[in-house]
Amino acid sequence: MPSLTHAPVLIVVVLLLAAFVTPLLGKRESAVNAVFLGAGLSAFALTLRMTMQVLAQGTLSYPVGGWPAPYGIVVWVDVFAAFSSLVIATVSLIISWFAVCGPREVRNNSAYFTLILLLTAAMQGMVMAGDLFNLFVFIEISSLAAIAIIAIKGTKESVEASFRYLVLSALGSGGLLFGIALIFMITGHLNMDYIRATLTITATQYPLNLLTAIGLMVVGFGVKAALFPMHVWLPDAHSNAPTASSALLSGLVVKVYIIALMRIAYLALGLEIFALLPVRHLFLALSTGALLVGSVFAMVQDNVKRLLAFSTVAQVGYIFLGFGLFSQRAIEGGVLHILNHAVMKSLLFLTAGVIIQQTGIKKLSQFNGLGRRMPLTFAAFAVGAMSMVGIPGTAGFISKLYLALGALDADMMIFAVFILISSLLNAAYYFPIIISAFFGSESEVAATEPATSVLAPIAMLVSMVFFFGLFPSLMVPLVRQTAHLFVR
Amino acid sequence: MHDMILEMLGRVLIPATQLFGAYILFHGHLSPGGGFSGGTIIGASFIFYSLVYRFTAKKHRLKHETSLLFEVGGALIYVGAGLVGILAGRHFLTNQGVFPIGEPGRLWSSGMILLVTLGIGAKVAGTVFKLFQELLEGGAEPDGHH
Amino acid sequence: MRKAITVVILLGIGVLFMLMVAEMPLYGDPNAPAHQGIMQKYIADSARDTGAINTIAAIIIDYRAYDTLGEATVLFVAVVAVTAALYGGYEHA
Amino acid sequence: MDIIERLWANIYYLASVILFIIGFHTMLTHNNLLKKIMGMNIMDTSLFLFFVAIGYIRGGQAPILREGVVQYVNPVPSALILTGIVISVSFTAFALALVVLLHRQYGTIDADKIIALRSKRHA
Repeated sequence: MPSLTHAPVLIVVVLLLAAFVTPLLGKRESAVNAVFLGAGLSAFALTLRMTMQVLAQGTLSYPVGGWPAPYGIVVWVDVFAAFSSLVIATVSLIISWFAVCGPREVRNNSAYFTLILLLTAAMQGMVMAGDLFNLFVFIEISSLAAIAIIAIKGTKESVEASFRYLVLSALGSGGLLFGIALIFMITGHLNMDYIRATLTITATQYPLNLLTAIGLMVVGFGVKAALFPMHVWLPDAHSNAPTASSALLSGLVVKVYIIALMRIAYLALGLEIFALLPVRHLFLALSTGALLVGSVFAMVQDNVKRLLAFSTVAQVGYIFLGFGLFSQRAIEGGVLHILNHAVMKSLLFLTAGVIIQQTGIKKLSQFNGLGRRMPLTFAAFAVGAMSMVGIPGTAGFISKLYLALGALDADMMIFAVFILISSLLNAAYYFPIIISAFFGSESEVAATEPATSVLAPIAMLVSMVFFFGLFPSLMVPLVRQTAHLFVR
Repeated sequence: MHDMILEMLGRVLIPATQLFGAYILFHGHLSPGGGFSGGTIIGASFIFYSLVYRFTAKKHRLKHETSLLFEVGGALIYVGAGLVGILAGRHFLTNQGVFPIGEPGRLWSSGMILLVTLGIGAKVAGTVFKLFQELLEGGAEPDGHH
Repeated sequence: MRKAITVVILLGIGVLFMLMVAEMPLYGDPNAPAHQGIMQKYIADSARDTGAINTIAAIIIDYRAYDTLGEATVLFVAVVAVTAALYGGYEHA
Repeated sequence: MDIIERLWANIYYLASVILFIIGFHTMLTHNNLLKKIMGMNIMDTSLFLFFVAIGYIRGGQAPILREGVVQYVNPVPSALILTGIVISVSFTAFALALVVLLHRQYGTIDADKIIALRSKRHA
């Protein structure tokens, strides 16, 4: 079938087409929902098929426009891209489902869904890009759409948070574009493969240019991925967005930039240059800071969504830690954490959104007793929290285990200790919530469970948390081959 | 409010601007210019039109649907041109061998490039005008318009 | 105090950038690496490959047309985002 | 002095780098939201200048193919810049829309005052 070989662009194009058509449908809500979910489903099916193909045949490269590598744009789908693309398609589909069925927080769903479709398309394009400038274009689409799905809520706080996000994001984009310009200047190529080949010749001639380019890119991506200490925009932005946006932003958007940065590292720069520079040690230092600072700040929050947002800062640290440790198992842990954190953080944000919607309570200090009123919702929240802490049997345990083992492999015991400390801190702020919700004094708030259709996507995420916790072997081939891209 | 001078100027300048924009659009593959510049010029003529009539006369007002149609139409032309490549058994956004390329240097040449330039032109004209309109009307307190 | 720190940081970046500029390939040099890569083929073949004598048009809408699709999408995002932010959607239209 | 000579030869690169720093500074330190947006635009413009300067070749002509031209400038950076400009326009438009909204909600476009208003509401 011809369409299957075209999957790398068709995934993006299907989502884009749906986004272009949605505004035309106007107020016909059922049509908008159908197009929205239909596009998500078809993208998911295409991604699944493409991942199988990548596992069977190895890397796919798709020359857009039929122009071969250095002249045209090549979409480069290796195992890492296939894995990321699958994570994005799966998690965004479930969040889209929630956005359709869940409580309505946005005045106009048609524009909201258009933006979500555009965001998903951009993320898919980003993780598969094989061309530096193409990557930049998708980064910009996703940045703009990510800011827009915060501002769409229209409250004072969300508009202010999104403006701050926009300013920092534009700074990051500036750095990125500057970095790309410098790399083009010293190589004359935009295709990542050719950049790597040319850099082996020209890097010694222009060392300072290359160094600055890498520094600018790390800062640019660091701002967008909320790497400590460039995370200042994240708590406000993620906690003031509509529920589905928070889940998308914390679950996927932040990680996509890490994926893009790592793809640049091994595709465009080459691991030799990456190993020569102290980038790894920078990652180690910053991610440790993120682990501790994110967790400590999360402890003192009273607003449930802000707590979850600070926890995201810490979890981004875990992923960077995996790439900083740079041993086989550490990278496997970091890559697995991209999936696991996407699932559990979306779960937590969606349940938190449902709780806020049903009770009107945002403050953790008023949660006591609510668990007995809404047992299903709080049970789902508890599952997400346990996975965050890393209780065996949940998804979070697996990635933390791999990270800790990877730290031992890399002869850096100290980071295993940091992971343990951070997990204990996680326990210290998640467990009191659950305990007070279920066993606290009786609440006076009249709260009821939401409709079953709202709980269905949440149940899906709960089952995924357990599924990836109990059968981690399912993702092993993808993750192991991804780690082999870095460690040979 | 009605401004005689503006209106007379507009009568001359608006068609001239649009003609110039169309020229830039159609010669995108032959001379400096193309979809983005031509589209912006045409969009500017719409903006001038709005300024001349100052949003007073409702019948003179360009509707939001119109600019939206321009937008979406342009984008769909682009994606459609890309899909033609796949349907023809080649790659997404293939020009050579799918569209008639013609003789370089002639107006009707370069296949997909001309088509897509026109699509982009429509899209950009729609975007420029719509952004202007939204920012202008959004600045005022919502007056329950339409 | 804050001002002083900002000035110091900016001066540091400035000095780094200045050293970098001094290291760059010379402006206008035909042998600079930027002109050795993909450029030659575009100049030589674009008329034959795409039928457009404007090489830039050939690059943006043929060789690198996927980028330009993304570019058109950015504009679309901007319009949807502005409309959504100011009115919460298209409903007023 | 070799370094001075090289800087003089690369004066366009130097100018764009200086503009970049000016934009960066404006964006981070100014309180007026509109000035922040201006800073963003200065920064982007400096990058456009940088890209176009990369593409220049001594004695080169605009890359419109025609008879009797020996040397064309590099068309690739110019093509990339077009994308950059469009992205910058989109960001600016959206940022302006947010400023309009902020002004409607807080009645000011000064970042410090907005923060003060916000914390007063919380207290």
